[in-house]
Amino acid sequence: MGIANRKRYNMRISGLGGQGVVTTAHILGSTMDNAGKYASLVPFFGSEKRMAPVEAYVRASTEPIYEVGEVVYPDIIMIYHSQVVTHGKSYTMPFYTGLKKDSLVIINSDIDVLDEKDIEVLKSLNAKVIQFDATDLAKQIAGTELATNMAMMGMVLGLTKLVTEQNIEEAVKERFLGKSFVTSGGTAALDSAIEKKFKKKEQLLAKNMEVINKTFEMADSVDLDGEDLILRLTF
Amino acid sequence: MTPADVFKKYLPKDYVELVDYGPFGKRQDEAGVGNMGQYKELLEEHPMCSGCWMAYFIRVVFAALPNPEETVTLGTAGCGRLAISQAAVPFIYGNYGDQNAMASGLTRAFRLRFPDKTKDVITMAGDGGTMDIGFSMTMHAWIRGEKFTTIMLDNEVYGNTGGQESGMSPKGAILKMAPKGKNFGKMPATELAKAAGCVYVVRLSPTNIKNAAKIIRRAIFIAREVGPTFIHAYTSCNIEYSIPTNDVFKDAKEKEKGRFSFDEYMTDEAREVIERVEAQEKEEKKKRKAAKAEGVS
Amino acid sequence: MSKKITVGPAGYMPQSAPSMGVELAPEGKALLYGNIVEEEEAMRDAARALLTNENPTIFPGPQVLWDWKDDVKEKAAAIVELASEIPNCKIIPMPDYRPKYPKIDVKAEINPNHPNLTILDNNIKAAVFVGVHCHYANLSLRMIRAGTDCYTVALCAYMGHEEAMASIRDLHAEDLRKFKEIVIEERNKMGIEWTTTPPPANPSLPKEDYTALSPADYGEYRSLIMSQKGEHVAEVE
Amino acid sequence: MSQNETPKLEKKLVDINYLLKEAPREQHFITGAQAMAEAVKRASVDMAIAYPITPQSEVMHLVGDIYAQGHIKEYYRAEEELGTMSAIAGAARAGVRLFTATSGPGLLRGLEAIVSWPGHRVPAVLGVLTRVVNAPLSIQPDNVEMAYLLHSGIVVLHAENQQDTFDMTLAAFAIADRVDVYIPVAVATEGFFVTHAKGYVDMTPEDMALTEFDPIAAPVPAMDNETPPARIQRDAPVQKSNFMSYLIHSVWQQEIWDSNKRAMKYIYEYLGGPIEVINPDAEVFVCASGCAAAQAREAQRYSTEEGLNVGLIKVKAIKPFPEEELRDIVKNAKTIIVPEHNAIGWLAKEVKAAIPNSGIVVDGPKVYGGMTLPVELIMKEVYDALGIENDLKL
Repeated sequence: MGIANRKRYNMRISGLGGQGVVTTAHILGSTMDNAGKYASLVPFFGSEKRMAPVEAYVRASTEPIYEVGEVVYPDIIMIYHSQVVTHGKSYTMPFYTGLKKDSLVIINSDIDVLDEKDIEVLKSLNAKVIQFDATDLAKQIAGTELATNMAMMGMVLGLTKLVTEQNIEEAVKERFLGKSFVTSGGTAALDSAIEKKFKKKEQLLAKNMEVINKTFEMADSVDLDGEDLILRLTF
Repeated sequence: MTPADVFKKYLPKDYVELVDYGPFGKRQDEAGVGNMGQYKELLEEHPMCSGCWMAYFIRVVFAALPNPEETVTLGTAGCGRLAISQAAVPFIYGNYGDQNAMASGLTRAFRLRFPDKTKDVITMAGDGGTMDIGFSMTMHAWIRGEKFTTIMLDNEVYGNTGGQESGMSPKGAILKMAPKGKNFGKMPATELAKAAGCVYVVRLSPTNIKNAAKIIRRAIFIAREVGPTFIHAYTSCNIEYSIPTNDVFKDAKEKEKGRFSFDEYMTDEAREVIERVEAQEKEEKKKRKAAKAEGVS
Repeated sequence: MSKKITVGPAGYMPQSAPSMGVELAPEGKALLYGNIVEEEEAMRDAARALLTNENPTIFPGPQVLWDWKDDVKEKAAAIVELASEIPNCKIIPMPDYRPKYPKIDVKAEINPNHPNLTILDNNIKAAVFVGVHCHYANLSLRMIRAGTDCYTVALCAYMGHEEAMASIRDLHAEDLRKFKEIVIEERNKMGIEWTTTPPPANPSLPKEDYTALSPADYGEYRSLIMSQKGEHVAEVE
Repeated sequence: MSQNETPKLEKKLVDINYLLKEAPREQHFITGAQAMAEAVKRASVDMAIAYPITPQSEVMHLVGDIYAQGHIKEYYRAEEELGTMSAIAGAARAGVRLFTATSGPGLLRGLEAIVSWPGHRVPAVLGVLTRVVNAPLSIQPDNVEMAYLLHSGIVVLHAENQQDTFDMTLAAFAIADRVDVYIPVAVATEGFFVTHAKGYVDMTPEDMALTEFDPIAAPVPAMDNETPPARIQRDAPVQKSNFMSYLIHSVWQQEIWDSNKRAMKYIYEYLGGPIEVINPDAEVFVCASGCAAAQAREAQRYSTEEGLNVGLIKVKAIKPFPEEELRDIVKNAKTIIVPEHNAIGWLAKEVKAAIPNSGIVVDGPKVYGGMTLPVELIMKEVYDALGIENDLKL
């Protein structure tokens, strides 16, 4: 069963602090909302104040969602930093713990991060692994690695065909041009950092959308029904 | 603290260093606040915010300990324990605000189990843990004359729970749960301590590292022999009071001129102890100097 | 006899061994897969696991790591002797029980608050716990059974551990030597070639030279550090 | 300080099995409070902490006296129950044998600390001299507070009379410090009905005491800098994070309930098992704990005299609860009558949960708020159960 056009997706997003993991979850949420669909988010709760891995969980569906709590058995895993895989910087180890059959893994890295055992397990799960350097793409197109999360989000939405670019654009607008949206202190600080990077918010939005459109293009070119476990995407 | 011979090479370096370069069994001039960063400290990595003045003071406390190998610290909920629990000294975390009650039991039990040994017990809790939720247990431990040291890490706010008003927040401070500003002043912690029978009470903003260390050691030496001692230290929360990381020290200096002006109180009994101990330290220092000179000539 | 306790992973939130009806062995007996057996039977099974499974490892705990009691010296020696007879055996200590911040060095130590990290990262398929206080041994053994496929052996100075595949109680240095002999016997039976070799030393990073550190290394608190006599502090970042 | 001048008394230290089963005994006619204090006197207790509340006060007064006589090394009156229970937790970290006692509202006031004892591995013994929980204020006997202890992980024993109070309190100290248990043990008995009433107690010699507490033989190290490791946090605050397993808190809780379960074999060894049964083949059982068991015992005797096939099940251990033992005994029973001294019927709930056919349980007779439990009330239930005409006007 293909990963695209499913009724329901349970996603686990793992990264390191400051990579916009939680922000992605929020934008994914409102994107689904704009598309007239449903989503629920769970940012991870740990008590330590810094240097910790960050995880967020998103459930996206064409139907109402009742289930709460962290996603223990995901069908999509997004890895924002190769160290999540190589250094076990995630709350569950190994990173694919609980991954379901016919599932999708997106890793922000174009180098070989999976070892034989990982590959063996992922094959047995009939999973697909998409690898691309989202950070580099963000730098090249938006001129800042802070847009890495946009690239990751664009990729997962492009592959799942959950929403249109328009839905995303509205969501990203909301996120950065405001509308009633409360952010945590840390995230607010990050926003101002981004703003410094691009003088104007409109420009910020445009850049983000460029990144997302690019990843949508890349996603279209992907053959998820092929034999290969790992698909490396370039741009 | 020595590893079994055969196992030393199997221990993580972290521990080997603690054994070889740690402050255990060393003097202040060998491993104290004066040369922090030049020996294996008791507290290194911790999860506190960058520029946290509380983390800095806690580090100073551990560097100043006169007898780290025989010291136990107790704490309660709050930012402080995130760092204190990472130190190479036994740390006890009980329930909310009960650190001084636990320390009472612990100190008495130590004295009955080890009548011939000196064991230092120190409670380190925030302003909320010490003066709000733990108030009755703090006061009664003092009133009973329990022989241990109480250190209040006063950041004038509930930092760990997200910035709510505490009894030690200054009047007018606009904080969570005080949306219109706090409408009463700081609790008179040091006055309460004196009234409750603490034999050594200090309020300070720890801007002078050596002075802070001297105070901490005095409090511990006196608690061993005379009775309860209390240190009320300003340990700002640069997040909740949005103090730029670079201005944390400046802020501490300002507070020192204001509501955290230095105040040292002691009973005559306490003074005797200090004079005796510090005279002894001087004497030994002199001896060492002399011995050194011997060696040279 | 059916196995009550087997190698994991037992799953997300497994029942504890005692709640599955496993009881501690009486004096003179041992536990093997949750069943009460003769000590030697348990030792032989454990020996075979340590000889045939990948990356056998011994986790010595505080009670044998630190020189605090008369019997430690001999026990510690016996543990290293045992390790030396198990081909390619590692010694990874559990020096204390405090959660490690920011993250435990899984090559250098194991911690009861997240023991599965060390097991998984080092791909350990057979492990021995010895000298770990019972409470923490039970927590660790249970988490390992829950999340890994590691065969666990508990060598306990007191009453043993229901969660381990093999659990020996009332352990003294001589029992460790007996276990070592059994390991050698089984090894020879299997025709495994091995010359007695102690495990490699702890791989954790080389120590810093504290004497070479300058207050400049002290970062944001630089301004608070008194410079040493004759010391020149050129740069402050 | 004069308190330190009290001389250390010479005592013969003996193993718990000898003390409970073989040591010579002499009969005394004493109150339940005295019985508990006399047990404490013989348990080599290092430290006791007191705070007054009726009807417990009597016990801790007497413990204070035996401290003054030198049977206990340290004793003081704390500020209130939360302070008392916290101080016990602190002292436990130093590796000493501990005792305190409380009642109803005091227990609830100290509950935050008490329910954390098992998780912190505090092997203290807690006397619970039951009393109503206030609103409206009353000091009368009623054991509803015990319901709050049942889900804390603490081992809970329930004494029927003064003799039980003595034996169970002694056993409690031995159970609490077993390396495979090492959690607190509560010994409960009814205020006034037992604490202030006299009964016959066969007591061991005063100059014979339980072997002393061994802080080394423990599942956790004492935090005294004497036992390793030198660098330790024994009971870390645990949160989900990258240096904690998701599982840590749940396996920790499991460990507490496992320890509770492991206490059962010692309850068999020291106290002859968690239940006492009279007439195991009965068709009707009266099942009770604490001083309700005394009333039940009386009712069972009347029934036998009247030729009725009625049995007694006295539940001595409430936690760990004797589920299998109970299932086995009542498998052929028609009715189980559960008389209790509280409004919620917590024992009846436990019994119903333990057996497959909970329909045979009669939830009562129950009295509370200080009322006495007349045997006639139980007899009425017996008659009704057996379909016997009776003109008991109750």
